[in-house]
Amino acid sequence: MPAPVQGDLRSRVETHSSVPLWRNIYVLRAVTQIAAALLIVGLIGFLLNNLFVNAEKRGVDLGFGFLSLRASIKISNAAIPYSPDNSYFYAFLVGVVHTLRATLLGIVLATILGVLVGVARLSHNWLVQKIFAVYIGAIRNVPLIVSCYFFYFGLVLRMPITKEAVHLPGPIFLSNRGVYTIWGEPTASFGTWLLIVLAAVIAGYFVRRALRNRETRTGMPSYPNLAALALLAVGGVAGWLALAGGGEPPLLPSIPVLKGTNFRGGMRMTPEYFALVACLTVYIATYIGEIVRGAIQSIPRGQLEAARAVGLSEIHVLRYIVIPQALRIIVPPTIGQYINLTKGSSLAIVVGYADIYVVTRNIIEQSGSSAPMFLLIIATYLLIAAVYSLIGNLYNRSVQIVER
Amino acid sequence: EDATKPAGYGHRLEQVRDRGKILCADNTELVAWSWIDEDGKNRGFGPDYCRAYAAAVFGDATDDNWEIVNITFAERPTVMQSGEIDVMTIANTWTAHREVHWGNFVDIVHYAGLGVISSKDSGIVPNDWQTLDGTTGCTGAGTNYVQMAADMESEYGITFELALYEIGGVRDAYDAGRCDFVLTGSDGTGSFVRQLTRSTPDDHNIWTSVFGKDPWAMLVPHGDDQWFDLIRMVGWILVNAEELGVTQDNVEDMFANSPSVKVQRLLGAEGTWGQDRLQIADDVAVNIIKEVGNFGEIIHRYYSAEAEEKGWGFYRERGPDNLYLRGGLMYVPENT
Amino acid sequence: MADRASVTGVADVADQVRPPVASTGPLGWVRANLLDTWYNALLTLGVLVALYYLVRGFGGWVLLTAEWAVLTQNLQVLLVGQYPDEEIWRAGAVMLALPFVLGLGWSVWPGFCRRLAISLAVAAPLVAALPVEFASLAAGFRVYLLLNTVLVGAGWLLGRSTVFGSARSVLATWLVLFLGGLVFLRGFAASEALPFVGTKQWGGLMVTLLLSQAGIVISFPLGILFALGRRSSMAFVRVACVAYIEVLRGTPILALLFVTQVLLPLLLPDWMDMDRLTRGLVALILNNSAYMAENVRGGLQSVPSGQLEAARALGMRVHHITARIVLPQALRNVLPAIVGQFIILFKDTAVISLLGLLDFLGTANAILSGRQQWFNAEIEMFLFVAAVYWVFTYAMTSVSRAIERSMSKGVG
Amino acid sequence: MAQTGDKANGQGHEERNGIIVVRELHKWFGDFHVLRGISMEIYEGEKMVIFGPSGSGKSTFIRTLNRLEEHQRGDIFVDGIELSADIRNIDAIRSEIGMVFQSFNLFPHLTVIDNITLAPMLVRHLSKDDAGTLAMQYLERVGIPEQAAKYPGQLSGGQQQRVAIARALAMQPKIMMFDEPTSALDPEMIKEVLDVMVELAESGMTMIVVTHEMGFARQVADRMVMFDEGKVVEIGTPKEVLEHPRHERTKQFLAQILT
Amino acid sequence: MAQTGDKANGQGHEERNGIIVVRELHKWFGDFHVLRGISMEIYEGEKMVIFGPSGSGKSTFIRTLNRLEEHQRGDIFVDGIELSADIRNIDAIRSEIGMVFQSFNLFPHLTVIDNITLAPMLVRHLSKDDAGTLAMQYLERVGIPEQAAKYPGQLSGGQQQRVAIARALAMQPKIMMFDEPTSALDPEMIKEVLDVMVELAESGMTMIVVTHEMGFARQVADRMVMFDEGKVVEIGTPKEVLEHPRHERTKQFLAQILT
Ligand SMILES: Nc1ncnc2c1ncn2[C@@H]1O[C@H](COP(=O)(O)OP(=O)(O)OP(=O)(O)O)[C@@H](O)[C@H]1O
Ligand SMILES: Nc1ncnc2c1ncn2[C@@H]1O[C@H](COP(=O)(O)OP(=O)(O)OP(=O)(O)O)[C@@H](O)[C@H]1O
Ligand SMILES: [Mg+2]
Ligand SMILES: [Mg+2]
Repeated sequence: MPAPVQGDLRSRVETHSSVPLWRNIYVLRAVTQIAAALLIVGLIGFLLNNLFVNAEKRGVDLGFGFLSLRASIKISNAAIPYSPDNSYFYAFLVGVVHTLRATLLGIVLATILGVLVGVARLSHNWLVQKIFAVYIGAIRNVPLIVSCYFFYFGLVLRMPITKEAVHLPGPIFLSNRGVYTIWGEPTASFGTWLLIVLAAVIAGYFVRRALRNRETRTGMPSYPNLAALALLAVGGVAGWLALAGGGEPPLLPSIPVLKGTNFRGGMRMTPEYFALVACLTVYIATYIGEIVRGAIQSIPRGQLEAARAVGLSEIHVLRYIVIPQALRIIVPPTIGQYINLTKGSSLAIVVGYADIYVVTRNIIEQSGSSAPMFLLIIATYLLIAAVYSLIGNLYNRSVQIVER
Repeated sequence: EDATKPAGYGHRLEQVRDRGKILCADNTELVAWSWIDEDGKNRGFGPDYCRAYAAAVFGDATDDNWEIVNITFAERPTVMQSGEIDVMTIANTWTAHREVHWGNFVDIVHYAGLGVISSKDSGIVPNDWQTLDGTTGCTGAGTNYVQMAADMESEYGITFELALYEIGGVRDAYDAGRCDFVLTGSDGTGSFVRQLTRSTPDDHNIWTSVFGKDPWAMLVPHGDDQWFDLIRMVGWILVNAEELGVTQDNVEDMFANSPSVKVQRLLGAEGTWGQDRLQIADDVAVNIIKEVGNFGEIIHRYYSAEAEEKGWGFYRERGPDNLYLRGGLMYVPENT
Repeated sequence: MADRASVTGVADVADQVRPPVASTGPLGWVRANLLDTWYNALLTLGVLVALYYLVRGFGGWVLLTAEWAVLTQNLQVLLVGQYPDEEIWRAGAVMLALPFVLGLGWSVWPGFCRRLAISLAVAAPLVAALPVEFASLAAGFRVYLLLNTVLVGAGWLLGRSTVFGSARSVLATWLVLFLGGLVFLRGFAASEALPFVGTKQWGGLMVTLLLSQAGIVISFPLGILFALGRRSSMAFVRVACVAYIEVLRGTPILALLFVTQVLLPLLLPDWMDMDRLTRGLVALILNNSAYMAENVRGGLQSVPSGQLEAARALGMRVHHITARIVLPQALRNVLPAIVGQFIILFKDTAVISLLGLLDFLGTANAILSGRQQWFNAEIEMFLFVAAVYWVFTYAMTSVSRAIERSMSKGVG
Repeated sequence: MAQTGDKANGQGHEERNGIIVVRELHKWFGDFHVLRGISMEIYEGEKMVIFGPSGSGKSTFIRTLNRLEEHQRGDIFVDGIELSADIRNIDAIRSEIGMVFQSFNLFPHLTVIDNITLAPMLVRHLSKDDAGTLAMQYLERVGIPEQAAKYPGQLSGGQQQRVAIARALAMQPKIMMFDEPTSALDPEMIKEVLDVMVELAESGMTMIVVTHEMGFARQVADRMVMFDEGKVVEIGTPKEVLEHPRHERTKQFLAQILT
Repeated sequence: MAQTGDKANGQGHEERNGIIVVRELHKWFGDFHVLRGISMEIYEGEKMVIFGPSGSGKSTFIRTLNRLEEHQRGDIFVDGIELSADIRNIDAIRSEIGMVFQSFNLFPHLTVIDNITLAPMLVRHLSKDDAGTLAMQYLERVGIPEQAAKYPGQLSGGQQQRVAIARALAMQPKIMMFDEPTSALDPEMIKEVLDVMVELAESGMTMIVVTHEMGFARQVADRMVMFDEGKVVEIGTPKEVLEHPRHERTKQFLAQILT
């Protein structure tokens, strides 16, 4: 006998007494469903209707047409080439790139610092353990925005002015106009050199693979990573020397030199960028630290003991037993923290960093089109969050521990 | 009832009366212009104007019938569009775009150009725009200076770095040496930096050369001529009172005793220049001046040596905002 | 027994053997915790040196360099914002609800509230004894601080002796005091005794505390609704709730605040005007209820289906099952997460200062910018602001931790 | 034992009206056909024991009787009320039938007494006092009145199951259903629960019990039903079923569980 | 049974060299004195069963032997190597001793075969192929070669413990230590694990087994040791200890566990 469709009203035809509609559970269910749907649709319709009516009444433009107009605003230190002649939309993209640049760096640094914090919290050294506990307690219990104010106005702006910049070997110059370091200025031969390096990378990849195979085949340690790095270094240096001998080296050093009150040349990280990344890093790292600590602590002691009992060294215990198991626990909540960091980056406005939000504000000031801009901004953040979640889910699926 | 109103007259005045309170948009970050004192009171040039409007509508300004709605610069267009406030007293540069998109600007209360204050350390030569090339400037985020800076660069073929902050941050950043110059109103009114130029005058150059105009004016929402006229009249009354020598102290006396026809007309003895049409008291000028004094007194309250002494503002020369009769640009029609 | 001791012969001796000295006592502790390997010893040394300089530098700054006048001069504004002078007693009275409720809580949940209540009772007189001048706050301020201590005690006694002594009545008392407090602060247009004071004039720490409490009171039930909606059998409701939750969780609070500040007036009909503070509150609630929904959902999932079946078999209706069987268990299971969410909400309220609203942080910023006198007091001000936020957050964190501990002990 | 007289003629009930009447009952989980046409009549005061291999649909069957599961085909009448889409009928039937689960399913956040009084107060609208008196009465009946103020988590499994029985009884149902009430219990506890059930049976309650406690079945059951693959394989008095099973499947199964 | 000849003279090993020699071993956890002067010699090929009440220090004792716990006083020599702070000695000793835990402690993120080959490859530098062959060999020995590709989570307890034994054996240790290897298992599984251990014992491996499976002890042990409160109370052949215990404490304890 085939299964009748679930809840199919026809299968009820056989019932002997007819059920009044208002007591029939199928009817009741359908009615509530429809009522709820109407309520929700009605609410959305109500809001949208108000929006259109009010916008009309107040002469608010809800269209996206303005996005192609000339932006005419200045964005300093744009990460991608930008001029006020570009469109509003392009200016918005500059903001997006700035947000991504700050959050990606923040993610990397917060991860590193977070792991450090997590490990320090597990240290045998009581003092270290406590100091990091105090750090976590101090940072976490204060709103991020307050930390950012403090970082920028209390610390970064109070660094020495450029004339008195702290000169670190490198050279690296620290001042309240940012961090300047030496950098390479590509010359005509730079492309050639890149090709040589690329070739070395490819060769290194194959050498590494070969050595690794040998290692697993014979069990003899063959140092595949070391060999690959050596190859890369040799390739890079040899290519450099050859090109330099034949004319100009692929990169000419660009050293920051103080001219007037600003440094010229070299590579610069603006104080705003620095302050934003720093306050986000320091804040999110406390959360990642606790995640790491929890994950490591959650690995049963028996795992470590079993690994030691078969003679694995402490490094190997860490590499093959602790980290693989801890990572499974660490990654999902850490992805959540990455999303939090990204959202927190909207506080860039506090430190004067031109992120999506700041650029959007200038665009709104100029164009008056707030509704479309905010739709754009929210969509952008949702997209970023979705990408992170996707990566997290893919990872999760790939490392799921198999159970019965 | 609409039929009884002239075309273009709206309900703003009724709304304000029903509400019992006039809402003025401003913020609290600009020394002399608008701030909050130790007792939590809003003070400054903007709030004084708000009080004047309250006195015009309600007869006097109490703590309850005027309110400073605190907004940020970037919120200005949207607050105007939503129509939630009655008049904007924030330090507002009047531009053509804003006139069309934001609302109706009333007469100018402050004349300036987009000027520069640069630090002497920076090597920037005052009034030489080319020397800004390669330097760093600071200015307020979400202001039209951001656009004017772009124009300035293309005009002179220079590039400089521009760091943007909320107004308070501009001063901090410049003070700390984060930037070499500040883009601001040409007499410094628009930024706290003027303050620094007073405490350490030798360290700064205030440029006399300006890049374009930077007129400040109050602003009302589009679409209500009656309200626009009322707000505008308050401004005229303040200036005319100064011209006629009517002050906070002598206004009652002048009202009672002044033989001058012009004074009597201003103070409403005749009641003929349109008070009825605006639905305000005949002696509206008396109420206003009792509340805040005349235009000159307001200026004096915030831009004088005494103000600086008290910490309420700072000293500056009275320039274009002086009366037309004394060589300035404050030129308003008569109350006839 | 005696013959057992002689079996190995050495056992007698063994009983007298003491552990090596270096592994017990303070010395052992230091060795085990600070110096157990050479690199740990080095680390300890380094940390100690750094700590010394830090403490010396910071301590010196706090005691000698810092100018704390910015706080003492502006304390009133920092606490209650622009609330009118002659009505300020109302703000003071409302803020006294906190010590009272804390005192009540102490008698009902000694595990969670005791330390907080005692800390407040002790700290208030200490602050009152500080040798500083609280500028615009009259001498009565010291008495006011002492009142805090008194009210903690009063709450405690009341909670111990009368019908107030149950969790439900503490929560009810708090809710009544909070809502009553709002009305009391606002006053009535027609009233002589309690003249109207609009939210525009509310500010400072008071607003931060009120906002977060209002946020909690409203977003908590909303979050429950959305969580239930997300598990609803009605596809449409489920989809709508998922969309709501995911969109609002993915949007930064700052963007959301700007949207409510700017777009809400456009989304609502003319007759529904909201003041700026309320619009800020709406943003906080939107965001927070989405997170709350996710927390509650976790709790709902932890309630075994057998509970529902048992209730259904007893003939209970859906709303009764939800209210009496499922929710109590679900919420209890995720209580620490919920408190954690309250903490996040509290911290998030600081962001509304960027919209020009004069909450605690906004007031602090306004003070720093408004007068030349305070131009260089940022560090003092931000340290104070951070410290105040820290105290409140820390208090909530410790409550959350105490709850977690008692739950892991399995106390009903 | 008031009812023991019935036992002898387990199948001789035709003259009486079934308090539960099931006709051609079918149920699917998705495409999986769990109940494949079950017809059965259970008489007032009868004790029916259901047994059979795991997955044969025993639990599903009794759960359809009070609409914890929906059936797709066939009719169920309980005390003359048809179990249909009519929400009033569903409510009425649920308050006629008390149910006890394998895993107790007590409400862990309520005390024992609150567990018992909750439904009478909410569904039968009893006052708190009346419900309390009633609850104590049933708690005494199951032998643990002294545990009234404790939380379920503080009780042993056997005590919890007895509270669950008291909770079901407090709704004063005409029929009690038990789904393997003792299989989550330790041996000593099994006995204390079975004792309560025997006592209940002796009081004349109509009972449907899914269990593999054959001792209990022999002592109490009027009839026994063997389920297999969603069908009734064998039905009859304990004597008939246990000692002279007619079907190969029953023999096999009994051989397994009786060792 | 190659080694059974030894059984009779459980204490007559003095002429042979102990592969494990323990002298006056003391250990404290903080102030708590867990091991109170243990001296013992275990000979090559000997099977030593350790038993005693819970908390008597059995686990702690065998865990000090491969430095999973540090001892504070006394000497331990394993196959002539002294167990000191010297990390090289520790590593050497650990690869001499295989250990099997009560709770299996397999690595859940690795397949069975990877669990077994990990240490041989990392520590003994075997090639992957060699390690794999070795692993399959031991998996066959413990009777579950077909499970090689599964994850531990997919195996029954008994199978997991057998993998754990194979994992320890794959390091080709001279000595195997078992800490209550069967006490987390169901009865049928206990048997499959004990069978593997008996087979291992018969192959001549030196074994130290903490267990209360007295059947196993009687069948396999050369000597048995009774621990109590961190001391050795009684030591001797299974016959001596089980049938004629000399000490009251032993009698008591045996009476308890043999019922
Ligand atoms: N909600 C469900 N969805 C899908 N299949 C189900 C569901 N509940 C039960 N089943 C399946 O229906 C079949 C009958 O289950 P049921 O619990 O009624 O068996 P049972 O006879 O009570 O077995 P047991 O003795 O194990 O309790 C089983 O195969 C089970 O897997
Ligand atoms: N890491 C530790 N820290 C403190 N005390 C410990 C630690 N490990 C074990 N102990 C204590 O040392 C004593 C001996 O423990 P041990 O595990 O060696 O006993 P056991 O004889 O193996 O008992 P069981 O049969 O329960 O396994 C116990 O009292 C135990 O509580
Ligand atoms: Mg079942
Ligand atoms: Mg043990």
